Amino acid sequence: MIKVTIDGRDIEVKEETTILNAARELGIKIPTLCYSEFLEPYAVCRICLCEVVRGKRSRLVTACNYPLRDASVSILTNSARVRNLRKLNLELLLAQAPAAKIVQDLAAEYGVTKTRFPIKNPDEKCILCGLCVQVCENLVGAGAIGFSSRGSKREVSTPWGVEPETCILCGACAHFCPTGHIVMTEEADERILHSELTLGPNAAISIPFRQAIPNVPRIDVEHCIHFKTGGCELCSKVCPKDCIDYQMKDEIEDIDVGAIVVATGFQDFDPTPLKQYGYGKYANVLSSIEFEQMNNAASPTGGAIVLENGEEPRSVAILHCIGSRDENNHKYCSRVCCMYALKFAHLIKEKTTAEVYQLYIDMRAFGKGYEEFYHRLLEEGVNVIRGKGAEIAPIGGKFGEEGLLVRCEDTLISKFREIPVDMVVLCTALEARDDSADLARKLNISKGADGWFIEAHPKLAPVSTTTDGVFLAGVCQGPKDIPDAVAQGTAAAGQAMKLMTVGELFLDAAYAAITDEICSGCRICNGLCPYNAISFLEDKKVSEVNAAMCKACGTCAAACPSGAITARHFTDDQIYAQIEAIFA
Amino acid sequence: MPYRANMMVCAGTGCVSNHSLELKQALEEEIQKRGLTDEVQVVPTGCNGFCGAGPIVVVQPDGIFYQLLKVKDIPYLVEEHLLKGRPVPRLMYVPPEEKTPIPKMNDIGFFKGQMLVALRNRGMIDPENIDDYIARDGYRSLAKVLTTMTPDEVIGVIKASGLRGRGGGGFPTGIKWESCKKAEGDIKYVICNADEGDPGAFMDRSIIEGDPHSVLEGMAIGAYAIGVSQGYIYVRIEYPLAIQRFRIALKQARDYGLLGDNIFGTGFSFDVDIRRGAGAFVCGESTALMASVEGRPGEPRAKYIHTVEHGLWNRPTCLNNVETWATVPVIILRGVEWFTSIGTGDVSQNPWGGSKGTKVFSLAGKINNTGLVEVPMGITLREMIYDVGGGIPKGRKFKAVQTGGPSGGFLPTELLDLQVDYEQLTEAGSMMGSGGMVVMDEDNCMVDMAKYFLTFTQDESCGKCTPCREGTLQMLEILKRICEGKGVPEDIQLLEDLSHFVIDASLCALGGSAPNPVLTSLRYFRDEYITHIRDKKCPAHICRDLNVYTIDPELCLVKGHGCGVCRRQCPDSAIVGEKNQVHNIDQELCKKCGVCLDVCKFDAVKVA
Amino acid sequence: MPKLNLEDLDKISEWRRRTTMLREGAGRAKVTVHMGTCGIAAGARKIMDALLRLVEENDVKDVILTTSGCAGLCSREPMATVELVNEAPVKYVDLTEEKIGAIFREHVLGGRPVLEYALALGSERTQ
Amino acid sequence: MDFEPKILGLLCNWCSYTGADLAGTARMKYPPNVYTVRVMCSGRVDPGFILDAMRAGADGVLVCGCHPGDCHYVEGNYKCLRRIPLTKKLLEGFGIDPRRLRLEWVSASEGGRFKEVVTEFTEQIRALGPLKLNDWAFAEQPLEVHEAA
Repeated sequence: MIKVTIDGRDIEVKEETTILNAARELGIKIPTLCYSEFLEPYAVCRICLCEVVRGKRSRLVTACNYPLRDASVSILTNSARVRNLRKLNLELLLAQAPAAKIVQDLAAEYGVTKTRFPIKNPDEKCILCGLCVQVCENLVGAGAIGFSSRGSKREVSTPWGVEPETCILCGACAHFCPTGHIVMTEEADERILHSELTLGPNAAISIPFRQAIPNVPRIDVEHCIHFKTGGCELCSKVCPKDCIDYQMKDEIEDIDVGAIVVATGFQDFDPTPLKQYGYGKYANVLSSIEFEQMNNAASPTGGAIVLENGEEPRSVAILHCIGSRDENNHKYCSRVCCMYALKFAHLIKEKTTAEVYQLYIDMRAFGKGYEEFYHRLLEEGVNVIRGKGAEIAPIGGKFGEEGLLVRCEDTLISKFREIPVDMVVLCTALEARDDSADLARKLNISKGADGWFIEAHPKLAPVSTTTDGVFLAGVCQGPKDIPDAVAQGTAAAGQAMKLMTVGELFLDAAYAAITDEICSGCRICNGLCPYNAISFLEDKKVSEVNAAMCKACGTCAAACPSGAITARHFTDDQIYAQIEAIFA
Repeated sequence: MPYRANMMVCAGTGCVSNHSLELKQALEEEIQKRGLTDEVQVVPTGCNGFCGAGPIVVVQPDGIFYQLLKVKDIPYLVEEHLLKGRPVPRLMYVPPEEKTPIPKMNDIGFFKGQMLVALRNRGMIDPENIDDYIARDGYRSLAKVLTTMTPDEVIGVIKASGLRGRGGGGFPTGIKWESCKKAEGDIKYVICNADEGDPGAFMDRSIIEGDPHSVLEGMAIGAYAIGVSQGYIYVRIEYPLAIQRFRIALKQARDYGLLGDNIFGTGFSFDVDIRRGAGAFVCGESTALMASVEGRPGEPRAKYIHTVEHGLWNRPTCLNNVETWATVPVIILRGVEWFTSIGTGDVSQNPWGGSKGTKVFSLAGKINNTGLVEVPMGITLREMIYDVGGGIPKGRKFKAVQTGGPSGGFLPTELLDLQVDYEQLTEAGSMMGSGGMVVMDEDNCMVDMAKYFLTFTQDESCGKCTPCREGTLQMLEILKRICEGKGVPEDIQLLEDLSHFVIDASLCALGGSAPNPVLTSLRYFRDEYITHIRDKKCPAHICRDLNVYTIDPELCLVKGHGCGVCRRQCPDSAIVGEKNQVHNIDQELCKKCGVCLDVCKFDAVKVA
Repeated sequence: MPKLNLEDLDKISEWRRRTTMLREGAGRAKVTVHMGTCGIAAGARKIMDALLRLVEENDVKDVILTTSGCAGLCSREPMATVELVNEAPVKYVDLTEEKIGAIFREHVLGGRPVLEYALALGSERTQ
Repeated sequence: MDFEPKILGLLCNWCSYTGADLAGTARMKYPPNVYTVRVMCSGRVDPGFILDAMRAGADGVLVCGCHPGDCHYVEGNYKCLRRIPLTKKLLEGFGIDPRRLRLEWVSASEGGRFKEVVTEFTEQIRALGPLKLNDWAFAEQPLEVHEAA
């Protein structure tokens, strides 16, 4: 530690501390233009010059990078000589970069309002402080911009002035530029693309959405600069508890469990192949999940229902059964669409003054309180049309204005109708996830033709599967709404708990057994068993079945040449007896 | 068959550009024709220093100096001098304003006043032949150092000798070596700064071209003293001949084992690589030079941490100028007493106490004997300019001399008896610098000269720090305005304020010394600024816009009979008049080019 | 070239001593052969060749051989002047190869002028 | 009277038996000639069952299992897939038309498919006529000549 005096006040600082930091500890503010605490001091603007007085000799040094080494030195950060230097420096800067606000403010502080020097370019802002070049080179590591040419012609530019490929649009240069010379321009169009609304900020590190579990930020490796150039690490610098570890990777863990509850849910049907509805082709044709996201308070529109051009819709059509109850797609009814379509109508009525048209085949308000909700909406003035939406076409042709034309047949008045609306919401079907076939094979459960997993028995064992210990919950077993899914979830948990609380596993009565005397040790059955339940006893030279692992399929019994294996509940004699009985 | 005579043909860049190599070939052919090839050897040498008289041939052992030779003189010269043994007066040097030629080189004033230390082998050896260098005690001091002296003893000698940096800073070399040796770090470097960016300075070039081994030997001694195994020489790309000569010297030194591993079997290894500068004046500054060697753009950094502790690749580095390195072997060989007997002041107590040894100056500008001059420190400006320099041509009157290159300053007539050394030059507002010395006479305009030097430093500024980039730019704008006749009285005070600001606030020595020409011209020639601003007049008629051309009616009519030559020659047809009538100049159209003044045979045109 | 050691350094410098001495114009003795037009006609070239051979044979380093114009005494050509350092130059006349051999050994190497061949002592002085 | 073939159906418990059950709960009409026996897996079907059935008077045997990959015991149906062609070769050896034995994959939801298989197989056996294995005096009876399958 060494003792120095700054503007007459004593202070003790560590060796090599810069004058700027020492002064800051004393609360003395030394002006800086090209300094940033995140970067190596470049010391080019020279505005932070101070006098270092040792004995009768005084020397001018830049405070931002002068390392204090020897004690008994007195530093003057605001002497007359220093102030005059700063005045002339600022006057020169006013001539070089007249439009730089930070220079104007600092100059005003020192009483410099105009400059005696000719101004080359009145709206020049760049004071060549080099912060942008340094942050791009050292902190971000992209090195996309640098200084070119020399002397008074020196400027910040990209190599040969063309758009650099190494620039990763991180905006760090614009962030560090003290005079606003570098600004990030948003060239993307102003439209609100419903298909791209996300529920959370899309910064490189963020909590994906409010209710995310676990509710902690995670790094999006695609967009984080550190994984591109090895630079930045600004987030770990500012995190007070230092919990950011860039080495963390996704890990696959093997965990032994007694029971598995399959609750893999569903995916919503992609309406694009149904060309007649124009999803993805015309603006303002939304799928139900997109409409749901737009309504969420965390969505970019803040929950407001808006068209692509940002205005509020005057009329909305909600089309039911898109992809459901449809010979060409899914024959089953997705069960939940009617009710959420009514919820949408209620939201639109609440948030906007738009007309709402519900195009349905049958209004399936099956649940408790559902029918009452439906009637309430009718009172709120929702127009319901019994007829599946046939086609969506742009209005442009007919009425020359924006908007969509919904063509359908109103079967109640058996008339063909064309309704002009601003927005169309397609209630798309629920369908099995693409990977459900693999999962079924892995878990050894069976999948129906409609893609949903098959429960052991529709009435007697709706949450368990043909494989012991594997249970089903939620839509993966078939379309259902939240109340039903929760009920099924609780049931599946119950079944799983049953296994665990009992503590023992009740084996089925049926399993195979080998009678040692008959077994000739030919070992044909050993390789046969898919569950490796049959092992060969070297000492007794006979095979033996492990009852706990045997699933009693009987394949080994059928294959045993000497009939040594009896499949307990399906013995040969029982089957022969049935055959004899049939043909007696 | 031993030779009985050597024709020393100067092969420095100056003479080579004056076709001295063709001369050498012509000489060899003529000698072959006369059958003297076994008796007379033609030897190319480095620059003799007297570039004004190039191309030069010195016939040894007679010591006869021939100058301004042409290929057509060769046959006559060979026959007369070599065959008949009669020196040829017609081709000898004739001092200005005199008639009798001086045959012997050592009798010529230009050479007589000099004391050669760094240029000791000048004109005596073939730079591309290491044996010549060895014959003149080459590598003897390296041998002495490696076999009989410890590194500390070497540093002790250099410190005691009071040798100071010849690059311009004048920092005591001994102290620099000592602090570099003390700095921690097992890998250290020595660098030879041969960037020599000053316009008009060419002493480093002629040392490397004439005697490359002296630099190598000096660096090897320094490397041994500091504990370095790798050295670099940073030569500017504009010296191709120097680079080529240095490459040959390196190869020969390596072949002889005087460079590389285990020199003289003493276990000391040292080698040197060449790095070429890309033509930026700022790269003469040590930290910018090191940035350039590292491959980064040549930009200086603050020297709060000295380069002897953290220099090249952040390792301890000792950087010295070509002349400094070349002087080291001589000090080791001839001892401290001999070296301190030359120069001024006393260095026994304080190494800053004096300026010891000799310094090479490049004498240029309005001087008769333009060339390289190595003189002992303490010589006065008057001796330099009149005895060695041969005075001002065409009998013009001396006005000022500029020392220290573009960062130096102007010294007026009153200071002609100033002794040339570090302290006294700095006190007078100039500096030793690299040794450039530009002489000016009454036909020079000091404001224009200040503008010339500031244009150079402003253009060469690296632009990194605001004061130097913007300060010099605005100072130049003001000087331009003054020279265009648009100066205002406040300009003088503003120029002074700006100058002090740039010197105090700039990051490196370039900005720190660029305003010197302006400051010294303001200090010693303030009246010229006042005439430029108040009277809008340039006494030396250099600042074109301030000249007013008029025609003396009487002379034009009586003598010239209105011949109209000037009217026809005037590029802007600003002269009106008929045959046999007085012509006069339309001041609006006149661009003040001065053609009329030149073409008028009757001196009718006057400039005011 | 093998790596140098200290002795090699001296050997080279000794071996090159002759050239550098020549260049510095320093030397113990200086022999000037007068080769004016008549001198050459009278055979001065042969004298010069003889001298060159003598210098090589005796491996003499510090003798300067040079030529000069006609000394003026055409009848006694070929002539040469031998001048030892800080001694008066001695001019020899009617030289033949044998005579110059003797002069070289006696005067140049031995330092004793050969009076019988000499014309006169101390004619013009050349530094 | 018209010949009513008697066919033995060996159905695996997880797929074909459930499929048959679905056909029933869905009230599908199909001929009653197939008398089903439930086994845990088509792998359990022992060629002996097939031969014994024919000896006991079956005119045809239908073995059904899960689609390959869907078997509850992972590989059971693959074993059956190997045994049935062997058994057909055995029947040929006995001079019995191999088309009287048929293997079909019926999943739990393919009630309709089970109905078609049974209808089609019954007609096929009806066309082949009764087997009447017991009436054969093996030695004298010439081998039944059967057209190309």
